[in-house]
Amino acid sequence: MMTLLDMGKYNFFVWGSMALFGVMLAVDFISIHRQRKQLSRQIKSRQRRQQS
Amino acid sequence: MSLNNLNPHTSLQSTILHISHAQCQKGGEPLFAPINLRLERGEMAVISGRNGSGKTTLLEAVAGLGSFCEGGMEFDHPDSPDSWLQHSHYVGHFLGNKASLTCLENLNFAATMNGSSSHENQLSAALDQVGLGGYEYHHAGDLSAGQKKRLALSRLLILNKTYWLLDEPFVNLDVAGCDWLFECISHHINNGGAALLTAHDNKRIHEKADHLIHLERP
Amino acid sequence: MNKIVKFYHEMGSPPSFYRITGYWLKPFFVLALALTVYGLIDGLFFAPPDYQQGDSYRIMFVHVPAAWMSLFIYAIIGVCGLIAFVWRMKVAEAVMMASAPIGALFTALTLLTGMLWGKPMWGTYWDWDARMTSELILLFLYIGVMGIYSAYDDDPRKAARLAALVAIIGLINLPIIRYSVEWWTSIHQGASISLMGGNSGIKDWSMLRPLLVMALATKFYYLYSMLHRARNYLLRTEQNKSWVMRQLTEQ
Amino acid sequence: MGMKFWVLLQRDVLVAWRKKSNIYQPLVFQLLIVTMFPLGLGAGAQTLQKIAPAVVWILALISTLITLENIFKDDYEDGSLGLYVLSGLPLPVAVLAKAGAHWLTTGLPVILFAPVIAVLLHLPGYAYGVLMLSLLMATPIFSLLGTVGSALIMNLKNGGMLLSVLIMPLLAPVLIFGAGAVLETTLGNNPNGHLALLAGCFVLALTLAPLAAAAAIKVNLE
Repeated sequence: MMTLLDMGKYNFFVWGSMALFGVMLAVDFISIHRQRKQLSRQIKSRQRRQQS
Repeated sequence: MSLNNLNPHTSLQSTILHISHAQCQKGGEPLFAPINLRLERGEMAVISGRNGSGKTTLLEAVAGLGSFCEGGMEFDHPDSPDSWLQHSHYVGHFLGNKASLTCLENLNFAATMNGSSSHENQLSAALDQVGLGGYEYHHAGDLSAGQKKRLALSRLLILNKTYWLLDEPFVNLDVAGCDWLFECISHHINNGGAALLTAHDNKRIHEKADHLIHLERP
Repeated sequence: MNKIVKFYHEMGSPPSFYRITGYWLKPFFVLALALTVYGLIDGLFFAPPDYQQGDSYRIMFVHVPAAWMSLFIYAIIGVCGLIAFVWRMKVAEAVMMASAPIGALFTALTLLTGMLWGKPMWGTYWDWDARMTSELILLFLYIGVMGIYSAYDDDPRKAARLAALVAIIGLINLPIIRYSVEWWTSIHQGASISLMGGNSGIKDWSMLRPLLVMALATKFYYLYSMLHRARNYLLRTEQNKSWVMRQLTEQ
Repeated sequence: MGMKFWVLLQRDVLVAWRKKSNIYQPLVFQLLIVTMFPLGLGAGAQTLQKIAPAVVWILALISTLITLENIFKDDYEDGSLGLYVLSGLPLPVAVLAKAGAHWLTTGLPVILFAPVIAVLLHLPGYAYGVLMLSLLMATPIFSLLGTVGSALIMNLKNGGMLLSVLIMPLLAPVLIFGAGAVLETTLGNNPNGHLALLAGCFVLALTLAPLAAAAAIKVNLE
């Protein structure tokens, strides 16, 4: 199994790129959902303020 | 200050400015409740409202520097329908004087940009009328606030436009200036001109106004 | 025929755009995830090593799709900018401003993976190669669009129209940049083995397959991320409209 | 209509002439920065000569870039923008007048001053002609693109940085062709290819920039 993962002397570069790919897309994914949650909280509180 | 050599207006066809349930917005929020106005020659309309109610935004929209988010305005003129810009002149909160130019140069620029003749003596005559007699070669930047306002108002005397759009014209003017301006506007109205101005503390102008528009909350 | 017209009209109005795209989010995400996993496993373990670069060429399976996406997304931003500027369509503004962050992200990803691939291939992390240089300038184009939008955040409609104008100017300018940069590098150092140019030489299907799978995966992820941000954009800009409240209370 | 165009151009040149700062500013800036290169690189003529074409060109570009911001910002702030926008003069023509005035007051001095910077960097004598020619074609492009940038950030308080980010991608090809032309001459090759492409960029900017700037002003005024 280990030999499969071994990329010769390029381990750092290949796995670094893959990690980068994963991390950046994860950051994008999380930022979308955080933006969404924050937005709906904001709109609901604004709505409550207007009704009161 | 004599008013005799105010140049007469062009032929007196009937032109009407219609503003129909217009609203302006700032930051996505409407500023005031929809307003309606029908302004003809020989009439004056005064817009009043608390600070921040959108008086300047409305006036800029009418002048063509801004836009209405609801409703709109039409200007029906017998021979040239969309000639609102030829028939109106806007003196805004930012007066439009270039600080590093002299009064004469400022006036000459405004005159030529609007296509009216700009002889030296005509320009200095207008400056005399607004009380800036000796200031022809004075840099506009060195004038006082009241004098800057007078320089901007002197444009109205040179460009014979029928519709005057004035944003709080009485601000910064001293008592003599206010009297002169009141006199000048009334003279313009009686000669078949029209004026749309914003003012909130001047009782005299409110009484003379044919239309009084108060900007309410949306 | 009227089915398409009806679809076009529905996608044009924010409430129905919001409702329809809501159903597509989950499938797009699942598809993107599955394709990515399959593409990476196939590319990293089953594709044969390159006779010249050994295993370091596997970075291509991430670098090249990201580069294609960065250009593809800017083209979409430009087209949406044109629609938004000329016909003032709210949904086009939403799609444009939603695509900008994900596009910038793919451009940055291209630059970073390109540097990681450059070290084993050229011996330096950065080389002013034609593609990398125009990719860097493309990043400025993205920053420009996002920057002008956030500069006018007090008036969303005006900000969107100015961002659309900047996007259109950028779109017109993109071919000029790519051509002039290409021309500039061809004079100075002759045609070096440019990163993206390498893949056109791939004859081996087992190398090309993971690349195409990954390209598809990034497209699906783009659609997922963009639609999500577009819906958030519509929620934010249409706050005072009634449909926003209804949508929020339902979920 | 032609009369209005000239009056607007004249007024702008007069304003720039009265406030001499934005005529001197680019030149002083160039002198300031060019002295840093020998301090950093050592005074060796060979090293300076190698970088001379690029540095002269880049300094010309940056020194014009910093004056672009207030092409429309001053007019917007003191209200005189309304005078020519509402004067019935088509907006693209007004933009052309502003770009022309800016070119006369900052572009021309930069072209005339470039040889001074070139001498300080030991640029070989036979390259001066192409340097001046390339700048002659490029500085109008800077002014034209500057009007677009300035119109986009007209009512922002601190938009200078944003203007550079917006304009930089548009200037990249111009810099490539312009600095390339000078470099080719120093290497003894024929720079006509670069100059022709630079002329192409100029025509493109001349036709498209006024339309873009006019659209930006309309949006900003709405």
